[in-house]
Amino acid sequence: MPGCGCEAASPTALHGLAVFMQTTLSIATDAFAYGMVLFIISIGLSLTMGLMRVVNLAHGAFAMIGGYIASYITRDLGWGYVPAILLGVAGTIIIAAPFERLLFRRIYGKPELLQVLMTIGITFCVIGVTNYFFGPTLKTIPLPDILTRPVDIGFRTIAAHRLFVMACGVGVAAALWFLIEKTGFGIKLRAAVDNAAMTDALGVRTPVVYAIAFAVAVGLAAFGGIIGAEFLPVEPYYALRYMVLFLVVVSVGGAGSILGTLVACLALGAVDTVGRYLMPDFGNFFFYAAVIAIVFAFPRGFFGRAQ
Amino acid sequence: DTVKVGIIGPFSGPFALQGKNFQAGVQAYMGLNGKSVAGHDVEVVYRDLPAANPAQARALAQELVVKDKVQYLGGVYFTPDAMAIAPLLVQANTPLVIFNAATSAILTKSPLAVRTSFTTAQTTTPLGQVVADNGVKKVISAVSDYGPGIDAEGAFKKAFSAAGGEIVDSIRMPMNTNDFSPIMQRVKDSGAEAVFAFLPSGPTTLGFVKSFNETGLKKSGIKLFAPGDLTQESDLPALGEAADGTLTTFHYAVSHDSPENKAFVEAAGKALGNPAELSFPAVGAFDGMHVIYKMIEATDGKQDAQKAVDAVKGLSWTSPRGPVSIDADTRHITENIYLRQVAKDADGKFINKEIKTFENQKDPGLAAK
Amino acid sequence: MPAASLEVRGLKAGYGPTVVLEDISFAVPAGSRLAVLGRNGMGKTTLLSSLMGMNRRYGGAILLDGGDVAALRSSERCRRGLGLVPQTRDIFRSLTVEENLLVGIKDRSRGVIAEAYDMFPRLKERRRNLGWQLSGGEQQMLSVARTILGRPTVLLLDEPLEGLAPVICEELMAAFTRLAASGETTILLVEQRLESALDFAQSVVILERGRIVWHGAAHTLRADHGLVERYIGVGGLH
Amino acid sequence: MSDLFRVDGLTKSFGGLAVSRAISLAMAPGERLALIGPNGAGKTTFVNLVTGQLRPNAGRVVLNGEDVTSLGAVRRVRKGLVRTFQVTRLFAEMTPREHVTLTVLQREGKATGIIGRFLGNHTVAEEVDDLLDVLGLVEKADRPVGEIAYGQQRLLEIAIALALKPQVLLLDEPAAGVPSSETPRIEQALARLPASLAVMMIEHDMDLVFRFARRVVVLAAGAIIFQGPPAEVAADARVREAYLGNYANARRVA
Amino acid sequence: MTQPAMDVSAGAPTRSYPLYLRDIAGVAAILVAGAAGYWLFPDNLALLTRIIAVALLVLSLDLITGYCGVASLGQATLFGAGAYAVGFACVHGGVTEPLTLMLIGAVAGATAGLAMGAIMLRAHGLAQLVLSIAIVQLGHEAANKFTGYTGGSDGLAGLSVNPLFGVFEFDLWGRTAYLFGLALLVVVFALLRVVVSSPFGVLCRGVRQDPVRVKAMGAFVFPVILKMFVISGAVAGLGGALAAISTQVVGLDSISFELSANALVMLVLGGLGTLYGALVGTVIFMAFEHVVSAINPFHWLTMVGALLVAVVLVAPGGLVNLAGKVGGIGRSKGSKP
Ligand SMILES: Nc1ncnc2c1ncn2[C@@H]1O[C@H](COP(=O)(O)OP(=O)(O)OP(=O)(O)O)[C@@H](O)[C@H]1O
Ligand SMILES: Nc1ncnc2c1ncn2[C@@H]1O[C@H](COP(=O)(O)OP(=O)(O)OP(=O)(O)O)[C@@H](O)[C@H]1O
Ligand SMILES: [Mg+2]
Ligand SMILES: [Mg+2]
Repeated sequence: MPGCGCEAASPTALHGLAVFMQTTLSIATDAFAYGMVLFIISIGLSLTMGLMRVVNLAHGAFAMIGGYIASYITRDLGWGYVPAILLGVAGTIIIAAPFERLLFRRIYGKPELLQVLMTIGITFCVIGVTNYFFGPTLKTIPLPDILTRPVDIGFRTIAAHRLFVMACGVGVAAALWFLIEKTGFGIKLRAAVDNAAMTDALGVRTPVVYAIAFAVAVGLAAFGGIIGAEFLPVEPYYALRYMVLFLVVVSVGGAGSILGTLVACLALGAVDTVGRYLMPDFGNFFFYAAVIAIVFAFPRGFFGRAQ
Repeated sequence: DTVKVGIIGPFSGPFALQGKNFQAGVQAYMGLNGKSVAGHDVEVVYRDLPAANPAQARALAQELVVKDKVQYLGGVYFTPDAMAIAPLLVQANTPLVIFNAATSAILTKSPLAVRTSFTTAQTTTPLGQVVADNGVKKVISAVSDYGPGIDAEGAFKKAFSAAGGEIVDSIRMPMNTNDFSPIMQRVKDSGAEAVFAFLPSGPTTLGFVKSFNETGLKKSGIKLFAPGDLTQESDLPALGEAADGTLTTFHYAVSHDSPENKAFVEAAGKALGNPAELSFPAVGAFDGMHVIYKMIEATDGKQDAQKAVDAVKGLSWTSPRGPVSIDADTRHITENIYLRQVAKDADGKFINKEIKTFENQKDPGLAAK
Repeated sequence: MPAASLEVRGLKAGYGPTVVLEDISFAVPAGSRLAVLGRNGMGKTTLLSSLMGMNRRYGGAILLDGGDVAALRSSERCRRGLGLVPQTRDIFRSLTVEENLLVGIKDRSRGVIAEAYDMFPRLKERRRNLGWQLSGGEQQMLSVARTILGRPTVLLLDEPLEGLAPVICEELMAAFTRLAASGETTILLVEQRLESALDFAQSVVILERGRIVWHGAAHTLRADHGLVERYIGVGGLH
Repeated sequence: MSDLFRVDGLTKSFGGLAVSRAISLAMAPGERLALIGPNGAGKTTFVNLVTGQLRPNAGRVVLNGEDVTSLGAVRRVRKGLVRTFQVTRLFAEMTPREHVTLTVLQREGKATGIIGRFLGNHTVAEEVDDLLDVLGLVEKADRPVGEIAYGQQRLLEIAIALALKPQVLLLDEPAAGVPSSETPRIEQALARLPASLAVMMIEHDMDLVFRFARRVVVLAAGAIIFQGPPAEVAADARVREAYLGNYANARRVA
Repeated sequence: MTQPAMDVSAGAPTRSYPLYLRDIAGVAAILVAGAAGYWLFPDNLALLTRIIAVALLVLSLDLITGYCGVASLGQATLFGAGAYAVGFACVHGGVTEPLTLMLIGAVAGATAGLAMGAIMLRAHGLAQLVLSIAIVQLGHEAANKFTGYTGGSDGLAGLSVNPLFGVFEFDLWGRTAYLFGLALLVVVFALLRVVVSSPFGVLCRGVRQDPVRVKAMGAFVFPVILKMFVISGAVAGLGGALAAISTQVVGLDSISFELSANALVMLVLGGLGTLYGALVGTVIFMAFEHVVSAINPFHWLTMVGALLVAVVLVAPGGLVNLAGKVGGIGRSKGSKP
């Protein structure tokens, strides 16, 4: 454990302080990176839960499908990382489309628990099918060299792909915010969620709006699944393994709020990282105690949409 | 006549890979040794128990015994499940051959339980000497925070201290850790020369090893030692480069060089469909079936659990993992533990390459208790 | 777009298994004004929402300028010119006033919103507020404005004056009258205040237990107190 | 002090918007008061402040000489400060009978018993039948509220409020959505209330207001701009400009 | 004038009280089904006992979710509290009398219910759901940590329970455990029917639909739901106790998110807000799972998933209520100023 460096300013104390500062910065960087990974994987779910009001527990399943496609493209076909991302996202949307038409469409606007039932069912099916076709082993998505290199950020080095993930997180947040808050599509989507029948009566083709929103959410899931695979490796059980994590992060942030999700991811990422550094034995205690504390302080999540 | 054997294992869910290996081991054995023994046909019934769940384990065992009329129970991946089944055995007049569940104490819960896998203490203990032999004085231990992890920590501490080393810090990592960088930061801060790690096979091992590399620990010369769970063969294609050079101790490597193993790997690989999925639970199952066959032979197909168990006490044979025997007192398997290193084989595939053998290791865990 | 005519033939509708309306037939010429009257729970709301396609239809035709829209979903009916101000207002609670108005605009120019603000200056003051924060009357104004911005050729108004201050009621009725007079809109009005309804409408339909029991000119009804007493109840007219 | 109920300097703003500006008002037992005002004047907010759904920024609410400002909504109801909602708030899956029975049981302190029958008590059942009858809800008494017409739901709102035996009753647009043919029911129900009770009604239906109220208070932009007997309301220029418009003239003609 | 069409349904969905006849029939049906299970599947009694234990958990969840509108993904906390209390009392405290152990389980569950309710009622909707998850995860973590008392991930083994009434042993065939469980279920079910049709039960339904309205009726919301949490905790605790006694091992799975999630799935599958739904959902789900996993131990999960999806499509109101409406978590979409 680093010295705290709070005694008199002797040379050793100064050195201790420097080490302490460095460690702190280093942990802070890790916390930030982890938070952004959480963000990029769960933002799609925030969109589905907050804006489409669908508690989509199959979110992880779509992320996983994206991961499998990308893994197939990079490992089996030997193509590059960028086509893997693009085709992974596109492929997942294509695979998800029939789900939307045949299944999800029936649960829009239905009680949350019914949605839970159906999306868990879908998750089970996806897991079963994946296991059947691809086997139960881990699948990796090899990164291009440029992303595997360590990058010197002054006080330490950090893997380039972490920086890449952070940049993606910021980009996605901004784009999504614009789409939802500033465009006509965003307004129609929010209206449809609020009162689908009335929105329809005002001439908005709500099924189309929903289908597009669903595609965006699924695309984001796949995107997150692919570029987050370094942290949450792709395997058949992925969807259930991380379900709680996604659900917690999104809800703490306030479903539907991009800023809220971002803050929640960073906060919980920080608690997790710091907890695991200081007292790893009680890492999970910290995490869930923080969840409870945050919910107590913000019963609607950080920036929950008013209900 | 037909003798039925009920196998309980995680055939679906997050541990499906292990269950699949159970089945592969069983099928490989029956493929190589025939589906009947001493004139008795052997029929295997599989029951799925996806995660540790003692109530369900008990219900499945009961059903297998009472309804399916199996004469032998086998399998069992998790300790609590074995604990739940053990008290039934005497009444059921059925032996239980444990293919995996690795806590020492299970065998004390019933005189009819036999184990053909390993215990964590058994595979870990030789590592203490290995680390010391590598010239390492200060080690930090990082284990997953659950039963086997704690067993591993204890066994390693004891062995390493005995070899004159010092454990500078022990970390217990929550099971669902996704980002290991804070752990690595602690490793860095601890000033240790090496890390002793125990993680159950699966996605977290990948995260751990990657993080170990990414944070520059590997480059800075810190060594990584672990029991073989960390570098299970089925994870190696994914772990690949990241784990290259890691030293582990374990009772079985798929690459083990012997005719018995060659035959086993081929048969089990075929049973799996994808040979890359083969890993240690298969060999536990394979030898478990051997024990069950011997039991059937000894009882001539009659249901007599005590006689069956007595018949295999002290039994020794050559397993794919090397020479093994069943300890007459503990009913646990005595086996070689190998020191292995992750390396590429001739085809450029990553394997656990055996570099040293610790012969005839018993379970030190029981001795401690 | 000029006002459209509306004709309903043998409409039978309800909710789920419940049939509320039966054998409803009437016609409204383009540009005219029809009041739908009837006691509490007689099916007035059900009639308007059935015209809009928001509940279950068992049979019958709804002809808009001669084209049957009965099989279309409500968004398509809206695009063909039907517009509804529902009794429950159905403001989008989580959208701001301005966003509420934007939902109904079909052509993309946001400039038209100014029209709504001209009609209800109060809304302009509250334009950044969320729907749920509005007072009851403000919600009503918003609901009316939102539908009118869609430029319906047949406008269905379900008790639009409910909860509005008398000054505003007057202005609103005047606005409706102007709208009808402009020849751009045919209006169906459900209204509890008989007087306002009769002042406004040219013809009247009275519903009782889901059927049309009287159909005629407004002045006939006004003149016949017996009729009013029978179908609307005492206290209808002062 | 003869006031049954009094508010002093009640003030509330949402962000920058002052919705109640130092409203002071007193009601004596037996008072029949109408609160009118343009849309968004702050009438519902006033009711929310009085009944405890909202906390005021400043000011006091006094009932029977007791300062209830710090009490929560539930305690105020138990002390007799009862309201109806402008937009009905009912249990969509329950029947009117269940609504009223539950309310009566609650008033009697029997609503949280885990043994005992819900509809088994005869005196309660009689009272419930009586209330449903007064408001003309007998016919729909056993249908889920979600399936009865809005106007009838409004009547049920009032039945629930009456079942609480209030001392001060605040009715937020009780007649909105109730057809004029049914408004007499509301008036009848109100007429049967004990004389000791103070009733405040918010309404945009001026006919009803003028028939009901002995005193009219006009609220505009969060402040009281007029109070006095109904006869004088229509004469006040400010009220006419802010609220009534031509109504006064129209009425004379009618 | 002909009778208007809408009168056809006028009297249809009325609820008639008292429902005593229906309740007695319900209890009788459980008894008959239970006896049938005993005779038809004498070799699966351990499974049937497990179903009963889980049914108690699902019933307890129905109390707070179906009746009060508080969805929980952490109900196993209460189940686990009961199970571990029993395990602890038996292994470390030397209590071996089964009825005493059941009582201990119920009290532990009720206490846990009180604490859990007090925490969960701080929030609403999703945040509330997340609180429940956090609570069960903390409980799980604690059970994992305090190895000395709970056995950690190896489980708390070695419960040796006396024969019931000194006569009937909890043995391999599980007859005692099953019949005991069945009796327990019937008693609990009958008591719960009384509770949910009492004024308190109706008030809870009111809270589920619109808490603001309940407050305006002069009733406090918090203590009402908290009370239901305590009752719910006792029921779940009994379930945990039954599981512990019949299995003689308590594992971490008894206080896990997975078990909680399964309970919720079974409840929604059967239908919310009727105690029958909880029972039907549990039996169907577990029986289905058992059968398909025996048929194909490797890929049965797909079948279970398909079952869930099919139920949503065919019977969105839950299996007991094929044609009925869905209760939902019941948060009213009404205004909350
Ligand atoms: N969702 C529903 N399900 C079943 N029946 C309904 C539903 N909504 C309304 N009804 C029934 O339909 C009939 C007509 O209701 P409707 O709301 O159309 O009446 P209304 O004439 O508009 O009454 P009001 O003047 O009170 O608004 C009523 O008897 C009512 O009980
Ligand atoms: N929570 C809130 N946040 C912001 N503004 C609010 C909120 N609640 C009410 N308002 C605003 O306060 C003003 C007064 O609202 P209130 O509901 O009291 O009006 P009212 O007099 O009852 O009107 P009406 O007769 O139309 O019902 C309105 O302009 C409304 O938009
Ligand atoms: Mg209506
Ligand atoms: Mg108001």
